Amino acid sequence: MIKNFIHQFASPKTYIYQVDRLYPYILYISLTIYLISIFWGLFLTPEDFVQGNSYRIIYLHVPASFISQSLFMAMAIASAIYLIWKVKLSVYLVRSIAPIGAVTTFIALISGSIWGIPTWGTWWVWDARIVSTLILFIMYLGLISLHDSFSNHEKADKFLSILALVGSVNIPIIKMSVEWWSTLHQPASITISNKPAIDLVMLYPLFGSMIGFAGIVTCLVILSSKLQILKRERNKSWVKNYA
Amino acid sequence: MHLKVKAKNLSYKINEKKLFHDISFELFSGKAIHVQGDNGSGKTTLLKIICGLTNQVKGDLELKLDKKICFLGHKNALKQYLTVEQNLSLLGVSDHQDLNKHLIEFALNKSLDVTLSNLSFGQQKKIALLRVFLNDSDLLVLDEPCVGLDQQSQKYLCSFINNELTLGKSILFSSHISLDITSEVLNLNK
Amino acid sequence: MLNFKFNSLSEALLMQSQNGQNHGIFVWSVIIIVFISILATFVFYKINIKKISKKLK
Amino acid sequence: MNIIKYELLKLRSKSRGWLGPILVFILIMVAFPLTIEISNNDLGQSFFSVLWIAMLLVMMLATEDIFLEDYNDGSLDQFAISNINLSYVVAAKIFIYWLLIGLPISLLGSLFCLGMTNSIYLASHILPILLVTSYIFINVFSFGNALSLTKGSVLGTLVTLPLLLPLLIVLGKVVISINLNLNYLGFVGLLLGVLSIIIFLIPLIISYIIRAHLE
Repeated sequence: MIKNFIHQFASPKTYIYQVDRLYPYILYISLTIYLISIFWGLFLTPEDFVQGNSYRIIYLHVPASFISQSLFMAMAIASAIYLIWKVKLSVYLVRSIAPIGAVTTFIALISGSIWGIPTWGTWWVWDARIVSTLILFIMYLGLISLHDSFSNHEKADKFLSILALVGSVNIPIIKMSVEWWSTLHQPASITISNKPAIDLVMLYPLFGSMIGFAGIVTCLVILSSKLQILKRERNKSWVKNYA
Repeated sequence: MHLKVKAKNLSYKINEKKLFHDISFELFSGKAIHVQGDNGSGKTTLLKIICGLTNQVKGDLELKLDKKICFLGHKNALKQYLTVEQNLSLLGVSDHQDLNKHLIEFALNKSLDVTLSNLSFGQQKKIALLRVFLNDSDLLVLDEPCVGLDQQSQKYLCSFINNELTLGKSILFSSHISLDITSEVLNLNK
Repeated sequence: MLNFKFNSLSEALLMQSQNGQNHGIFVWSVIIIVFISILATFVFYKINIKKISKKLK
Repeated sequence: MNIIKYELLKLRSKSRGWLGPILVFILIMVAFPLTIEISNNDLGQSFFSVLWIAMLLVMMLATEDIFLEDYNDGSLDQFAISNINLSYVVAAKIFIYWLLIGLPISLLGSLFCLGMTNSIYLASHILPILLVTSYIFINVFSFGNALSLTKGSVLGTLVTLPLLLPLLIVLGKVVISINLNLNYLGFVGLLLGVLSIIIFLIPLIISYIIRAHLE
């Protein structure tokens, strides 16, 4: 019964029409929140005692790195749904989240390494978080290239979801182990963990930018999944009506 | 006459493209079905579905078998770098009592020590057929069994299959070469 | 709490910190990169969706 | 039992399949000191990182056609149809690969360790770790190569290498502990734990992947 329910509710057709309705609201609300938070963070919050003004990058960097990890978890959940109930929509979502995840990870990496120049004096440090983010980036690209190298879509879907699931089990392990590794090697001067506890005034815009960025990324995922559905279901009659 | 295979409204799609749909048939023991169709009509896929290698998109398939299926596909499941004898033992037929009889019939009894890659395509097919001849199953699924075989071997294959049918085994095969086998025809063309 | 921390546009662009370093270039380049990559992704998908819907018609 | 016997026969008669990776391993281990000043005392220091990376590379090469050959000639179809459980076949294959490739490479690695560091203590303690690691490597690379079965091993490696990074970190820690004469049994326990999970899970996952490939 659950299976029937999911299959009826999660048909690409229902999804695409519902999502089209919601898309402008999500986009404009989250864009407003994001821009206000960034503005707030850039101009209205006080300067950080240790890092100076460069800490303002936090409002761009932290949302990106947080979302890039959450997206992988979302992919893993969607893959599990596909492998258990064979819901087509969820594997379309997995495939469409992957490039967006790669983009957000890219943003996190770039912003992080630019932030590193004034703070650590170098743009690349063998820090646990950076290394695990880089691995995350490679895993996203690996997922995309795995899916694209099979011409039989059903096969590609299965492999993609298996790999996303295995990878999601591994991501916390990678994170833990890299952290464990870097604690021994790394000189104390460049740890970012001993910065003073963040001020509440700085925290509000950070929350705002996180929510806003999550909304923007949701919009990107919606667009990407629309593209995926149109590509994959192009022989269905409803797609022609929709287009 | 037992019902061995019952297929009802089988359909298959690749990348949302229909390959065949609403295929129904029944196969009884001692009967043969000749699967016909143009290139790309889905003969191999249908045979693979019956073997359980591929899943149908729609429809029901019922198998009532006591033993496993004997399947011969396009690929021979032979190792190019092993000798004929080693290959036969890999196939699990090297101790069979009837092996010599078939080897002589196929004129392979003198090339047991030859590495497989030195044999011709037809000879390799014959070795793959030995697995079918020495099978221990009640359903044979043969996909183009006589590609590359000479006239004599084709006749031998036909007589073997007819003999198996009298023993109560069921056979599903596809072939573009007409074989002298009493069979029903299942046409996949639309 | 909601006062501007910079008095003029040039000060905001430079973002001089208490230790004397100018951090503006880092902050602004990150902002540009983030905005451009988000925008580029939007544009990429919009164009591709348009292309494919044209083909489907 | 028959499966193991036949897999052994198959791999043994294909010398490039099992001897090749071992020779490549020897070549890498011989080539690496050539890139450093011979008087350099750090040879022993960097030796272990080269050892792990060489092992990784060689296992990747070795497992390249672990399933590809059987897929191409149709043996996998036969395995899938027969009433033998496909994950047994996969597990047997992995075991044979370890026996013919992983085991010799572990022994050689320990031998090279003796040659580079002149320490029997180090060489004898690194051997069990090499044995366990090679088994884990073969398992994980088999998973990657099963995923990218017909698409070349580059894709498989790209996909599986990130999964192996935690293991490399553990290996680095192990070497440090052995060097400093610390208790490293905890790490061995960790490796064995990983191995025991992998031994059961990987064949199951691979057999699922292979069934999807055969469709």
